[in-house]
Amino acid sequence: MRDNRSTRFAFQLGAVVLALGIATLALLAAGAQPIQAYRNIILGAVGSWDVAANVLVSWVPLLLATSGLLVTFTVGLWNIGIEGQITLGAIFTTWALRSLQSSAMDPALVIILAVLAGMAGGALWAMFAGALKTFGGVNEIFGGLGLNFVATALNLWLIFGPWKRPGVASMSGTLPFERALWMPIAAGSSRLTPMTLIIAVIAILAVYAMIEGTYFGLRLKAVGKNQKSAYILGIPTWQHMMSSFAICGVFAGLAGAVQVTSVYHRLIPSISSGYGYMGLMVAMLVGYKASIAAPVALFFAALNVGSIQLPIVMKLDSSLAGVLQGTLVLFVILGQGARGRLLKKAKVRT
Amino acid sequence: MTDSAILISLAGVLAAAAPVVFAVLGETISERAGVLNLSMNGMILLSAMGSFAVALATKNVFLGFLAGAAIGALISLIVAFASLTLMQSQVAVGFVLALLCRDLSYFLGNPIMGQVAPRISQLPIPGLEGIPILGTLIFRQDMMTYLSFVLVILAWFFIFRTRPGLTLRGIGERPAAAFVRGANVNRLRYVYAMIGGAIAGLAGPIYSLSIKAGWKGTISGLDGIGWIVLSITIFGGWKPFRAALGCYLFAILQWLGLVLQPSLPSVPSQVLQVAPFPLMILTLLFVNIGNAEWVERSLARLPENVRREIAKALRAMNATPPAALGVPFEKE
Amino acid sequence: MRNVSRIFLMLLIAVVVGSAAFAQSAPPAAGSNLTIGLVMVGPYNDHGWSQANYDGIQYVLAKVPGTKLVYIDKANSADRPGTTVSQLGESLVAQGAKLVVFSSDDMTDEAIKFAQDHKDIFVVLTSGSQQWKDGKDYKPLPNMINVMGRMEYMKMVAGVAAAMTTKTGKIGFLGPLINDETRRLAASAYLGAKYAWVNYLKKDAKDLQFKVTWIGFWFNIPGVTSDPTQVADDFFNTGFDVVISGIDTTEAVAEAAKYQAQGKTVWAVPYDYAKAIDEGKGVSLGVPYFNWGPAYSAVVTSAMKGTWKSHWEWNAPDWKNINNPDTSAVGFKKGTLSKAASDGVDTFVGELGKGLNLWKGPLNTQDGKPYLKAGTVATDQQVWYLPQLLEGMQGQSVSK
Amino acid sequence: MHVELRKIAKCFGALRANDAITLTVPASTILGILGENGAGKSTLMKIFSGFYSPDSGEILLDGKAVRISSPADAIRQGIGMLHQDPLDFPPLRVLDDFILGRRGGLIPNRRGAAKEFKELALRFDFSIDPDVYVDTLTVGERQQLEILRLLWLGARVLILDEPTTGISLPQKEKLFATLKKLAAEGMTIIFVSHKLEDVEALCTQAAVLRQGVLVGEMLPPFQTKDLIEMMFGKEVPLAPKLKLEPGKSVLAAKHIALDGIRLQIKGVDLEVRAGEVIGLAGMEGSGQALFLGACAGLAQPTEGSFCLDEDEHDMTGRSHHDFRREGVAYLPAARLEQALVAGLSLTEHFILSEGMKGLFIDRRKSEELAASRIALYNIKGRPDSAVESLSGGNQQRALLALMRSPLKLILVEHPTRGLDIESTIYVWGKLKERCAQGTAIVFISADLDEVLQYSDRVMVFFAGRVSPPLDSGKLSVEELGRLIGGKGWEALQGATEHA
Repeated sequence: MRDNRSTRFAFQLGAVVLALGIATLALLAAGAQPIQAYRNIILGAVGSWDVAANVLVSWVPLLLATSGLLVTFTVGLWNIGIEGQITLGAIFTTWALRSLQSSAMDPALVIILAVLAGMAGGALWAMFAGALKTFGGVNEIFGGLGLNFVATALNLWLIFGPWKRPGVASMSGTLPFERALWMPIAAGSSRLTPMTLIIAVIAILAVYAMIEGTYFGLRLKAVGKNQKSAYILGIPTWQHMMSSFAICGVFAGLAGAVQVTSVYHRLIPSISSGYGYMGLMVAMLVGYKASIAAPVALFFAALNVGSIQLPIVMKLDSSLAGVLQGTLVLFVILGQGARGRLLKKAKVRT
Repeated sequence: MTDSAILISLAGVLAAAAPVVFAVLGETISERAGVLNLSMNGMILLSAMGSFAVALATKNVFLGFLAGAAIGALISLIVAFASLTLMQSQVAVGFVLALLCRDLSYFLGNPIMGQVAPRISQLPIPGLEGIPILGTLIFRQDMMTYLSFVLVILAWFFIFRTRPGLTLRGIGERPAAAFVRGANVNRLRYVYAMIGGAIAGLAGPIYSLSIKAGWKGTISGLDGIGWIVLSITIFGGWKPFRAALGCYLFAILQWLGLVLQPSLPSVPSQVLQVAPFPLMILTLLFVNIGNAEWVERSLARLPENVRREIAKALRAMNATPPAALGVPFEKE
Repeated sequence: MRNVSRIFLMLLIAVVVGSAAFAQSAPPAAGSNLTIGLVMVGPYNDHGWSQANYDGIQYVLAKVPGTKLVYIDKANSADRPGTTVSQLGESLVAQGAKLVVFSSDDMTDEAIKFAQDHKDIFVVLTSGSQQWKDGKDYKPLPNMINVMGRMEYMKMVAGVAAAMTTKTGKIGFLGPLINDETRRLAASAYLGAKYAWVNYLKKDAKDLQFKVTWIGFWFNIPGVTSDPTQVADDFFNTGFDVVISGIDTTEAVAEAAKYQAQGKTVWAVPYDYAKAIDEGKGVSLGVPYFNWGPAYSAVVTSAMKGTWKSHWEWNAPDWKNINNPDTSAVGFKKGTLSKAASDGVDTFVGELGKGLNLWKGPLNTQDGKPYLKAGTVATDQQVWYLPQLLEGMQGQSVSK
Repeated sequence: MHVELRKIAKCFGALRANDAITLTVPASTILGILGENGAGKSTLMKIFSGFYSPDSGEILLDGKAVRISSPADAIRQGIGMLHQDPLDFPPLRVLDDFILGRRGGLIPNRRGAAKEFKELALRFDFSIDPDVYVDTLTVGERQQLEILRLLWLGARVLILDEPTTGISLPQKEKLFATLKKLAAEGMTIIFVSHKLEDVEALCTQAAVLRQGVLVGEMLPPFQTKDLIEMMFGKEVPLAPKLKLEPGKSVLAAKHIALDGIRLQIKGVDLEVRAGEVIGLAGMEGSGQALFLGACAGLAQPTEGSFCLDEDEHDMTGRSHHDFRREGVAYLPAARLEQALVAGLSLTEHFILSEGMKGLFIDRRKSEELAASRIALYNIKGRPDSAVESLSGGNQQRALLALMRSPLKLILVEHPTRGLDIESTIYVWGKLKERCAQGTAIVFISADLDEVLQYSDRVMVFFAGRVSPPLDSGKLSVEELGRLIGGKGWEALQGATEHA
C-alpha cells in the first residue's frame, strides 16, 4: 500500500461509512427507521432558509472555538480548558454590557467594547492555564479541566448571586439586554447576525493566514513539532506557548461574546453550549489543519441543528448527532492508526 | 447535631464516595500500566445507563453490575487498541470517547427514562454493626460500599505486595526495563487497561442501581463525575489509600457544602463544590513545579544544602505519575 | 464599511418595528383545528415538571376536538447546545404549530423574543408573570398568556401532612436554587406545617424545626451543585424525619425508602407530578402536584374561538375537590398517612376552602423585620415576590 | 560458561553494524571489547543479550547452539546484561527492583528475597539498603544492584556496557574486585568499553572492533600503543593545519562548577580568543558536553562565571537566547532531535534562524535565501525538502548554513560524526572560514585525529576530571589517547580535582 492521496481518502471514506454504520445500529436499536432519521436531520439543517440560518448561528461560535484551538494544536497543546475560556469571555462581555448599558455611550460602541472585554476575558483564563503549564509544569489538560469547572461555578454564582435578575432568578440567566445592545439581526431572520458571520470567517482566515503565512505561525509550528530544536533555533518557546494560549483564549472569548451579544443576549448557565469540546472534535477531525475547518464545523453545526427534528418528528433523542460526530472522529483516528500500521508493514516488506 | 448523627452522616459520605472510589481505583490501575483513560466521564454514564437497562430487563441487579463492568472494559479496550496497537494519542481517543459515550447513553437510554429497576439495599453486618463508632460508620452499608473498602485494600495489596502488581508498576514506570525482565508490556497494558476499565465501569451501576437509583438522562446528576474522577486520580498520586482519601475528601467537601450552608451564608455554595478542582491544580503545581526550567534556573545558584532541602520537600509530595503514562512502548 | 452601516441601519429598523409591534393586536382566531406546540425544559418523561405539562396537553388533546400536538423536550442550552428556545419554538411552528406552550419560567426571555418575532402565533408561557399588569416584569404582548397554578396551597397541605407525621418535630425542605418562587413555596410549606403544629397538635411553635437546604440548581450537576441525595441523607441522619422536596427529581423519596428499609421511620413528600407518588410507595406522605389540563384547555379553546386575550392567571384549586382533574389547577394526592394526619389534611383543605389564609400578619421575614403587619393579608405581589424566608425557618434566604 | 560467537552479522539498512564477528570466550575470562563509538560493540552485545536477532551466525553456550529470543530469554539461559544506563526502576524500592522479573508465586517472598539480597551483597561487600528507593542510589550502587540481581537470577555470563561511566573511583575499584572474584568463580565476563585504562586494569583478554569488524585480539600484557592503533585505525588525510594568531578574548569561563545527572565537574578555567579553536576531548559522558552546553547558556553553573568579550561582559545565569543574541552559536550532535525541526523544510529553517522581521513570510525572499545558502553550502536538497529527508552530512551542512554572521563563538558537538571524508573536510573548511573572520570555535570530538588536527588547544575530560587547555602542537595521538583512557593524569599540572 502506498501513502498517497487516494489511500488517505479511502480511509477517511471508510471512517465515514463506519460512523454511519454505528449510528444506524444505534437507530435500529432504538427501533427507528434510519433512512427516515437521516432524511429528517438533513431537512432540519437545510430544509428551509430559517433552519439554514440556525445552522449558521451555531456555526459561528463553533468555528471561532475551532480557530482558537488550531493555534494551540499548532504549538502542540491540548487546550481542553477552552470551555472555561468561552464562559469567561461571556462573563466579561456581560460584565461590560452591564456596566455600560445605562451610560450615554453609543450602543454600537458598547457592543464593541463588550466584545473586546470578552476577548480579554477568554485570553485571561487561557493565560491562567498557560501559566500553570509553562511556569508550574501542570499538564494543560488537567489544569484546563479544573479551570472549566471553576468557570462554570463562577458563572452560576454570578447568575444566581450578584447578577440575578429582579423577580425570579432562574436558569434562564441574567436579565436580557435591551435590543439596542444586540448584535444587529439580518432582515428576514429572527436570529442570524451577519456581523458574527463576518467575524467567524475573518477568524478562520486569520488563523489560516497566521499559521501558514506568518513568521509567528512558523515559529509556533516549530515549537509544536520540536521544542528543543525550536529553542536552539532561537525561538523563545515558553513565550510562544503562552501566546498561543492567549490567542486561543481571545477566539474562545470572542465565541463567548458572540453567544452573549448575538445568540442569548444575556448570560445563561451553560453559555459555552459545549462549543469548546465540539471544537476539539472538529480540530481532531480536520487533522489540526485550518484549511478545511470551516466546512467541517459547518457540518457539525448542521448535524446539531438538524437533529432537533428527531425528537419532534420521530420521538428520538437528538443526542444521535453527538453519537454520529463522536463515531466519525473516533473512526478517523482509528483509520489513521490502521493506515500507519499498514504503511509500516508495507515498508518493511519492500 | 449529635455525635451519632455526625457518624451517620459520615457513613453516608463513605457510601456516596463508593462509586468514585471504584472509578478512581480503576483509572489508577490503568494509569499505573501506562494507559491514560480520558473517557471516564462518558464511560460512567454509559455503564450507568447500560447496567440500569440490563437490570430493568432481567430484573437482576447482579447482571446489571456485570453489564456495567463489561461496558467499562469494552471502552478501555478501544482506548488500548487505539493507543497501543494503532499508536494514536490516548488523549484524543479518550476525549472523543468521553463525548461519544455520553451522547450514546442519552440516545439509547431515552426509552427507559424514569423507570424503576431493582436496586441494592443496605446490608448491615450482624455482629459488627453494633461496634461503637465503627459499626455505624462502616458496617451498616450496602454491598458495593463494603466492596469499595475491600477494593481499596485489595488494590493496595495487589499493587504493592504481589508479584504481578510489581510488574504492573514496572511497565508503567519503565517499560523497557520491564521488557528486559520478561514482561510482555503491551499485552499487560491491554489487560490492566481493561481490568481498570471494568472496575471503573462498576461506578455506573453503583449510581444507577444504588445511590442514585434510576436513569434520568441528562438530569441523572452524573455528567461531570468522570472529570472529577480524573482529578482525584491525580490527587491520589496513583496510590490506592491516598486515592481513596481523595474520594472521601471530595465527598466530605460536598457534604460540608450543604451542612455549612446555613452557618456560612457569606460563602457562595459553589465554592466547596468546585473545591476538588483547585485542589487538584495545586497538587499538580506542587508536584511539577520542581521540574520547571525557571525553578531549576533559580535553584542552581543556591547553596547545595538548601537545594537538597527544597528537592526533598518537593519530593515529599511524592505524587509523580507513572513515568511512561501515555507513552507507547515499542521494543527495539 | 458600507456593509457595517447597512447592518446598523437594519438594526435600527428592527428596533423601530419591534417597538411598534407592541401596539398590534393578538393573532386572529385559529379556527376549528389547532396544532399545539409544546416546549419542555426537561425530558417529557421526567416524572416531574415537564411530564406534568406533557400530561396537561394530553388532557387538552382528549378534551378539545381538532387539536394536535408537536413537542420538543430538553429545551435547555445544556442538553441542546447551540440552540435557543425560541429557535426550538420555530421548529414546532415549522411542523404546523399555531399555539406554542413554553412550559417553564426558564424560557421567559426566549418566549418573549419568540412572541415578538411571531405575532401570528399564540404563546403560552407557563409560570411567567410578564402579562401581569401589577407584576414587576410586566411586558405587554398581545399574543402571550401566562399560566400558573397556586401551588402555595398544596405546599401548605404538604406542610400540614409533614407536621402531623413528624415524630421529631424536624421537617426538612430540599430546595433547588434560591429565587422568589422557590422561597414562597418553601415558606408556604412552613406556614402549613406551623399551622398544623400549633392548631391541630396544640404544640409550641418553638418546638417545630423547619430547615431549608438548597442544592443550587434544579437538578444535580456533579462538581457544581450539592448532591440532593446527600442533602436528603443529611436530613434523615440529623433527626429530620420528613423531607419535603422542592425539586423535580425524586432523590428525597428514594432516600426515604432506603432509610425505611433499614427500619427507620422517615417520610418524604415529592413534588409536582401526580404519579411521582408511585415511586415511593409507603414513604411518600402525598404529593402536591400541578394539573395543567384545565388551564391549558381554556387557553387553547380561547385561541380557537377567537376570544384570546393576553393575561396572567394564577389558578386556585377547586376547593370542592382539589383532585378533580377537570377543575382543579393544583392538587394534593395523599400517600401513606396516619389516620390523624389524613384527617388533619382533610380538615386543613376544608378550612382553606372556607377562606383560611395563612399569608396573614403578623409575619416577619427571616431577618426579623416585619413582612406583614398584624391583621393584614398579603397581596399577590407580596406572595409572588417573597423577598426572604420567613422568621422561624432555618436556611439561606438569599444566594450569595 | 564457555561462550562462542560464530560469524555474527547484522545490518541496519545499508549499515553493516556487525560483519561476521567470531569470538571465543572461555569460562573465567574477562574479555574487554574495545572500540570507538559506532564500532559495533553495542550491536554485538544486543544480539548476545536477546534484543536483536542476528542476520546470520550463531551463538554457542558451552558448545551448544542456542537461540536467544528476548532479553528475558537471555537471562533464563544464564546471560545477564548490565546496561550503561542501568535498566532498573528508579521510583521503586531496591528490594522491589530486585524482585521484579523473578518468577514465582503470586506473593513474592520478600523476607526471603531480602535475606538473599543481603547475603549476596555481603559476599561482594556492597552496602545497599534494600528499603531505600532506587533513585536515591548512585549510578555505581545501581550497577551493584543490577549485578546482584543478575547473579540472583542465575547469570553465568555477565555483559557490562561501559560500566565505569559516571561512577566514582572507589566504586570502580570495588566493581573490578567484584568482577575478578566472579571470574575466579567461573563466571564469563564481557566488558564493553572504550577506556583503555579500565581494560588494561581488569581484562584477561581484549578484542577490538572497528566499523563492524573484529580487527584484533590481544592477551595481556596489553600494548597501549597497539590497542590505540587498532581502535582508531589509520590517520585520515586531512587539510593542512592553519595557524591563526589568536585575537582578543571572546569567552572567559572562570572556575566553572557544573552539576550533571551523572557527574560533577569543578573549577574549570578557560579563556577562548578570537580565531582560536579549542577541542574538548574525552570519551562520551565525561563532562565535556555538559561544559559545552554551559558555555551556550543551556546549563547553569553552580559556581563560577562566564564572561563574554574583553570587557568581561558577565553572562552567568543568562539563558541560551541571551548568549545567542551576543553571537554565540550552538550546534548539538543530535541534529534531528535538538537542532532541526523534523517536518519543516530547509526554507522554513532559514526563515526561523534568520529571525526575520515583519508579519507575513516573504516567500520569494526566503526561497531565494534558502537557494543561495543551499548553493553556498553545497547541500544536496531543495529549498522545500524536509530536513529529515536529508542525509547526515547534508543535515550538518544545513546546520552550518543556518549559523548567522557575524559570530563571536561557535560551540559544536561532534562536527563530523557520521560524515564521510569529503563532508568532513568540507565542514572543517567552512568552520575555518569562520575562524579567519575572527570567530572562535569550541568543539567536542571523540576522534583524536580530528581534535589534534584542528584544535589550537585541547582540554581533556575524564570522568569529571578536566585538564587545563593543552597545546595541541605538543600532544601526540598516543598521549591524548592515554589521557582520554584515564592514564597519565598525574603528570598534568593544574588538572582539576577528581569530583
